[in-house]
Amino acid sequence: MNAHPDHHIIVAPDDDGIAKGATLMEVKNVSLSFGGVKAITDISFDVRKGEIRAIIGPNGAGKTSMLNVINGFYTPQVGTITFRGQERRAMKPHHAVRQGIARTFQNVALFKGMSTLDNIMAGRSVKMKRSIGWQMLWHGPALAEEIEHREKVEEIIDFLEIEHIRRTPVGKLPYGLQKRVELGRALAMEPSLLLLDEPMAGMNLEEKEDMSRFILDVNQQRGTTIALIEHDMGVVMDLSDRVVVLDYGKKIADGPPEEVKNNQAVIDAYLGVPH
Amino acid sequence: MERLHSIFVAPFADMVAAPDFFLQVVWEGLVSGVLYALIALGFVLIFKSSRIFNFAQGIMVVFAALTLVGLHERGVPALLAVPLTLVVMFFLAVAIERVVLRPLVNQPDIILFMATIGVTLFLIGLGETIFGGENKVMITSELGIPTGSWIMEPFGGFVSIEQKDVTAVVGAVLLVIALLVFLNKSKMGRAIRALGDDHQAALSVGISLSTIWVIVWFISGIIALATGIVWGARAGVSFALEVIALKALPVLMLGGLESVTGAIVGGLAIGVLEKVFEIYWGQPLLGGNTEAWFAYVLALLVLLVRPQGLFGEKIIERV
Amino acid sequence: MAEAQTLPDTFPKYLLRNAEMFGTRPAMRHKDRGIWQSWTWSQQRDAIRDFATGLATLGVRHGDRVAIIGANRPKLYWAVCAVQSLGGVPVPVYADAVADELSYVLSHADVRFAVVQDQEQVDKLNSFADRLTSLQAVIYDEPRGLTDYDKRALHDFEDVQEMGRRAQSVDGQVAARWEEAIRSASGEDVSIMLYTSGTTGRSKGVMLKAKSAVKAAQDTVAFDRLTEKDSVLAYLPLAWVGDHYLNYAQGYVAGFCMACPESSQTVAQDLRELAPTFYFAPPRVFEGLLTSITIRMEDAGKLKQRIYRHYIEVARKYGEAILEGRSVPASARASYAIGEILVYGPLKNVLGLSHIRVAYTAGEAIGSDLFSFFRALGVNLKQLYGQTEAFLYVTCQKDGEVRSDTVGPPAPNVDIRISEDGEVQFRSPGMFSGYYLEDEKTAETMTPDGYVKTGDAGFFDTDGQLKIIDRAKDVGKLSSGALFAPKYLENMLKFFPNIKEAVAYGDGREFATAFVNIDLQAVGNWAERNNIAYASYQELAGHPLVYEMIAQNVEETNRRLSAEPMMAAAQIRRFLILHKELDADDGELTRTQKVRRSFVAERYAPLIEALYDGSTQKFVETEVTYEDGRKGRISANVKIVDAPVFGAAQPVREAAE
Amino acid sequence: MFYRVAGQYKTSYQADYALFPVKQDAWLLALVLIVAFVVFPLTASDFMFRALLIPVLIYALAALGLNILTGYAGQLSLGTGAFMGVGAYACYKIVTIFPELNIIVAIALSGFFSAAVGVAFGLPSLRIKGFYLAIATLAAQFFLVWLFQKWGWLYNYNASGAIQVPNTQMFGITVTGARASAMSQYFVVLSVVCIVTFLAINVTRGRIGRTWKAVRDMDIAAELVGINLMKAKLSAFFVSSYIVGIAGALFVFLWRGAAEADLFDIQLSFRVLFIAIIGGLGSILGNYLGALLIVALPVIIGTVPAMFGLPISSAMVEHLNTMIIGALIIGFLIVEPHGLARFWAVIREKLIIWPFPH
Repeated sequence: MNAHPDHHIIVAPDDDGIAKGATLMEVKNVSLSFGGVKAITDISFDVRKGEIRAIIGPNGAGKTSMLNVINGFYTPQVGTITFRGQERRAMKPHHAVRQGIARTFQNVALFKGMSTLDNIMAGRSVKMKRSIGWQMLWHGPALAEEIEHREKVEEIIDFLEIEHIRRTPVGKLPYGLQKRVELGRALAMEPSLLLLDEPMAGMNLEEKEDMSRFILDVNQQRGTTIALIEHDMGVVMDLSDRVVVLDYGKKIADGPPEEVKNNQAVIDAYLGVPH
Repeated sequence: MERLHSIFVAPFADMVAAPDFFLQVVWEGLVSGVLYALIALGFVLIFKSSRIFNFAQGIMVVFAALTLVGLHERGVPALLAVPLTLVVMFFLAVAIERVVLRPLVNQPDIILFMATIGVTLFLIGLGETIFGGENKVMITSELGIPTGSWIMEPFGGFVSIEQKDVTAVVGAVLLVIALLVFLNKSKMGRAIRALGDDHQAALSVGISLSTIWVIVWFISGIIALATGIVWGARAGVSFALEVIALKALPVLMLGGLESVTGAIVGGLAIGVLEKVFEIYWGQPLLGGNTEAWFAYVLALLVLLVRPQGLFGEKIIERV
Repeated sequence: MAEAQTLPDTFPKYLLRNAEMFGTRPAMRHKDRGIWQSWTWSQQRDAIRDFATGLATLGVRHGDRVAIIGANRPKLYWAVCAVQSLGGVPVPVYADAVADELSYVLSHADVRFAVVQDQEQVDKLNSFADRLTSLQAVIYDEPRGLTDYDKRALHDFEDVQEMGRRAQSVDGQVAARWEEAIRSASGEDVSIMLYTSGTTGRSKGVMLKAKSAVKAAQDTVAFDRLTEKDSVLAYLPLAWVGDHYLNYAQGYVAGFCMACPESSQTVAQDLRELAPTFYFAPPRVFEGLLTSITIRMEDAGKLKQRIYRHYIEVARKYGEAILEGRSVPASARASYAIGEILVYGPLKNVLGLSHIRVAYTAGEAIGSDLFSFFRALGVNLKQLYGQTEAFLYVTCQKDGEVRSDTVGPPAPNVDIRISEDGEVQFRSPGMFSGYYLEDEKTAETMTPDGYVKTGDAGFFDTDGQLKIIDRAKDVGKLSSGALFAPKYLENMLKFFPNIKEAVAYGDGREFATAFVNIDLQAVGNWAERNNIAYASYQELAGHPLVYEMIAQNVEETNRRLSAEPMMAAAQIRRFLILHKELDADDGELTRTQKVRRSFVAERYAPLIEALYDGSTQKFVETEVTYEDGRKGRISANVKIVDAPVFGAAQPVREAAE
Repeated sequence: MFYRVAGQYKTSYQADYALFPVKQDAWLLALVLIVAFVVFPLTASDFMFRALLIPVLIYALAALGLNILTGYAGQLSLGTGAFMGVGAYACYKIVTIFPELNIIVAIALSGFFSAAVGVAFGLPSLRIKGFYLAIATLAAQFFLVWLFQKWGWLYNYNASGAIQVPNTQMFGITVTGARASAMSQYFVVLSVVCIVTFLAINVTRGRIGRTWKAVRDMDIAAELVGINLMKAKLSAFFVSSYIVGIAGALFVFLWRGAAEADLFDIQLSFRVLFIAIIGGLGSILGNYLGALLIVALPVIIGTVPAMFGLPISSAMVEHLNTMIIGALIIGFLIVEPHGLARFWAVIREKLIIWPFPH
């Protein structure tokens, strides 16, 4: 018999001592190229704590490359990234995770052979510490740790309303649900900064609305700072506090949604006006 | 100091001191290398066209040779036995396409790889059940392959070159040329090459996937027979060859799984290097028989520097 | 019977008793966070005490009405008991009620507080908050999405509990006084107000006295020998009398464990995990189960199908006899035992019915095949007949004396009579004390000598069991003067798995006709197996082969009707398959999924005309409400088909032509 | 049908994480254990122990080790035979250097040597992926076997070049060497296998197991959720090679009694790989089913025709055996690419939802 569970443990990011609204991350003069092909050229912008920051732009504008730079997957040739006051250029992606940056992927990158529960639990690997010796015995500290994290993960499952697919191998899930599981895995990392790579790509209208609601809830209830990439302008405008617009690897606008929406350069980029 | 000398100085001194012997060693290595390259070639063809890591390629060599010899033993004239063996190899290709590839299409790579190991075992069992497990002698002279040897005398020493080895090298070169012509000039050949990149594109040429697979496996069968004859002539025909056939793997790793050039260069390089290493380092310093592992360790070392192999294209990871 | 006198007469009194008697036994479970979170009776008492004292701090007083809105959640059930413990009156409301309905009930009941499940309900309340001046505070269970709401009159359930705990720690006597208030409470107080959904008109608040409610529950708990070792899954709307009675009232009286499902989508799964011992489901649920069993078995291999059919046949022959302990040949008993291993046991296991001791169905007539099927498997399924006004039980069947076409003899201590015009009337311990604020309606429903009019037409058959034909006011006459009982026809049609819903017409007409709704699951599956492509319900409903199939069902119905002297004249001559599913959102069904016949008749008047004017098809356009509340229009050419009739009815048909 | 899961609900995570959340599974395992620990010892002949039971257990253990690397962590290995050899030679050296040491301790220690060698050959996995990695394990395979032949110290410079297992005792009973009885050896093997299996199950279902599976399913994503690929891969090599190593030690010390380098050739690697694949990659149970099949098959092929009066020469048995195993592998891959374990899982699932087909 359990004591009755506390329903209000909200998995919140570590308190990083940065006040809401202050700069959480700053990208300064970043350029990235692959074998001479420029993907990003001299881009600077910042992300403030507690906001939803959108990075938009037409296909091939360098949005995903930008995310890859932020979470350490690519190392820019020029420029720096300052996250929580620490400046860096090169680092391994798993270091980024330890610093509090989590992300999702444009084409869902889940562990297909594992269940929803295991996928989200995998997101907590970094926070689990018990050694292989305890793991072998299972009962005792390893189990206690497993349960401690399971409780957190169950909260996320509850939050994302995916109880009914808890034990389903994610490979068998429809695309929209996979996206949700992936968001769950990122949340499990309790990030300070959550990067979402086209969270609504390939979704129908209803799924998009659901996903928007989850993103807003994550931002409001958990206070997680979010930087997201979207191709679809409409959703982003409703969702985000500030928007950066990229085109051909260059920044062409930056500001609140209404302002960006009326920017001539942005309109041209989206209409495909030749440069 | 002595040890360092024996590793880094003495072998080279020996090479220079007896250049004729060194040439002989290189030649022997080259001939083995040609055979490695041939096996690897059959392998690359299959990998390019169907993404299958065909472990059975080595055993197809033995199976082809065994069939040839077996048919001859049963009274079939040598020159008739060759086309008959080709017929057998053709049906083998058809059978593999029907029984193995078709039902397993779209399975993960490792599953297909395992299936080819299954094919390997099946062929070994089948060959032994039909033709018996004992060693056999290749019907070299019956096939009209010269068996004498030429003695040459460079640098004042002498080098012995067996005529059947020369035949093997010449035959292999002709085979490779024919293959390259086929791949580059014929419609079917282009389809096969395209298949490696894009199934849809290949299909748009208008040839069914099944047909392409049968043809590719059959070509591999032809190469296997050629390899089998040459190899059998050198070492006899038995399933012990299987272990040597495994050497196609490091050759491939070295050359890159998809490169025809890589297979040839890799094969020759490994053939020569392992022989030279064995003679000048292995036997004097390590107790010999280093050919058992040299190729693998070499390939491993190369891969550590270039994970995609010498001729493979650089892999850029994307998310 | 010394003990009987000391038996509690309110549910909070039972709470205190259970916490003492069954302190460590489970009282409540909830599938949440992947496991069955459980609370013992003493934990449940503490949770309720904390909430109740918190409510008191917020100002809930004796007699206050408190709305309870949401799905089956432990906290909402606790709220019910907490409100009762303060002498307040809980008013459960259907969670899927639209804002209009909700606003009517809340303002009619003059509620001062509301305990709701989540943001959805809070939003609904907010949409008419300006009109609802009496509402002082809203308490919610799930905080999700409510972060940015104005919190002045909005409280988290657990915060209220915390308030209660604080009040208790500040004043050590609070808890004791709370218990004392419960012990001294009167059984004459209103225990709960249940709003009947009603097939016509606005819903009415049925007031039930604590004493009566408890007495009724005590009777049926004894009748079915329910104990603290039993368990139930509470999955029906908690505003419905059935849920409140069967799970809440009986649960408190017997001290058994109530379990709440994880969500409405997982009820089947949860039922299977939990395997309760007491189960209630309306006939449509059993029908759905049978349909899904049949469909799933159709995909099974040949051998399995043969085994299945063989042993189901064995069960049909002997199962009920074995269940009722009648004598059966030893060979049949052996065969049934093998069937139990191979088929019945596994089947009950998969459905979550393995541990059922008592199961009831009610609300609608149940087909005899359907009813027997489950009984033959060894599920002790029985029927009861009841009403909100009776606090459920009017009749119920005893173990071993069960029939599908009757609803059983009067329940313990219930007195039933049939009025002169055929209406069933009753007097019972659980009887309601009146409709809230609607004395004239109460008077209309009661006879001068204190019986409740049920509004149902029925009669006692020879062995003393009650048989219900239809709503009394719905029973009509054909123009020939022959009896026309629409529900009776509809039920016969609905017993076919392909027919989900039927609406019969014929009162004052020359002959009977019907609208049919096909069962999308059953027919869809059939279509799939026969390679019939369809994009929508509408397309499938209009398919000629579907019409053919339904025509066979109607023909079979007519053949059966022709065998019953009283009903033979009312055979169905013409029918059509409706182009849309009847839907509660469009007002065509009640929230409890009963057809509103007159509303449907009005809405589809042109179709009814077409049924009688001999046309073979009719174009109609209909407004529909989508799940999210948006409206749209759909249109269709509905085909109308003649059906053959049998026996005595033949001449009428010629006359009609 | 026999799996009645209704009413088996969990009220705590502890219960949810039980080794067998479903009662019937626990009963089934209890039954298997009773057969293994009681019924077989009472009924089996020496032939049965030596030809069937002991090798099945040892092969299953080796396959379990390989499965952790290939099935769970997704790193293909073709060098299992050589790693078994490392375990066997290490154990031999430990026993000769410390003759007083309990044989079980010696076996447990020898695993660390194979684990260390495994990690060394696993290092390339950080750079090389997929089939290319197979070359690293092949290099290990051929190099190590060559080393077993050439490095006389390993076999105490025996003239024969072979290692000979000495007689050792445990609790006064001879368990290794020529004088050991089949049954005592069986019990030792069975106990070791049971314990290792239990520990392996625990590791694979917890954090580390998840880490391995994540690397297997998508290594880039694994890295981006903060998993250290190097740690994950090397720990898989370590654990895998450890288990393979003690399987190798058991192989020589409690079954073969003596060994030459050739015993650990690539054929052995393949046999273990087949067991893992036919049994089912990414499963623990599969290793036992696979081992049973691969070990029992030649025994069956050898005895069945004789029972029908069709004597077959032993060479022919071997040929047929090879052919049938080849055909079986292909057949299994086509019918159920995920092996016998999945096959059982499907049957179990069918029993649970019986009589429904899905």
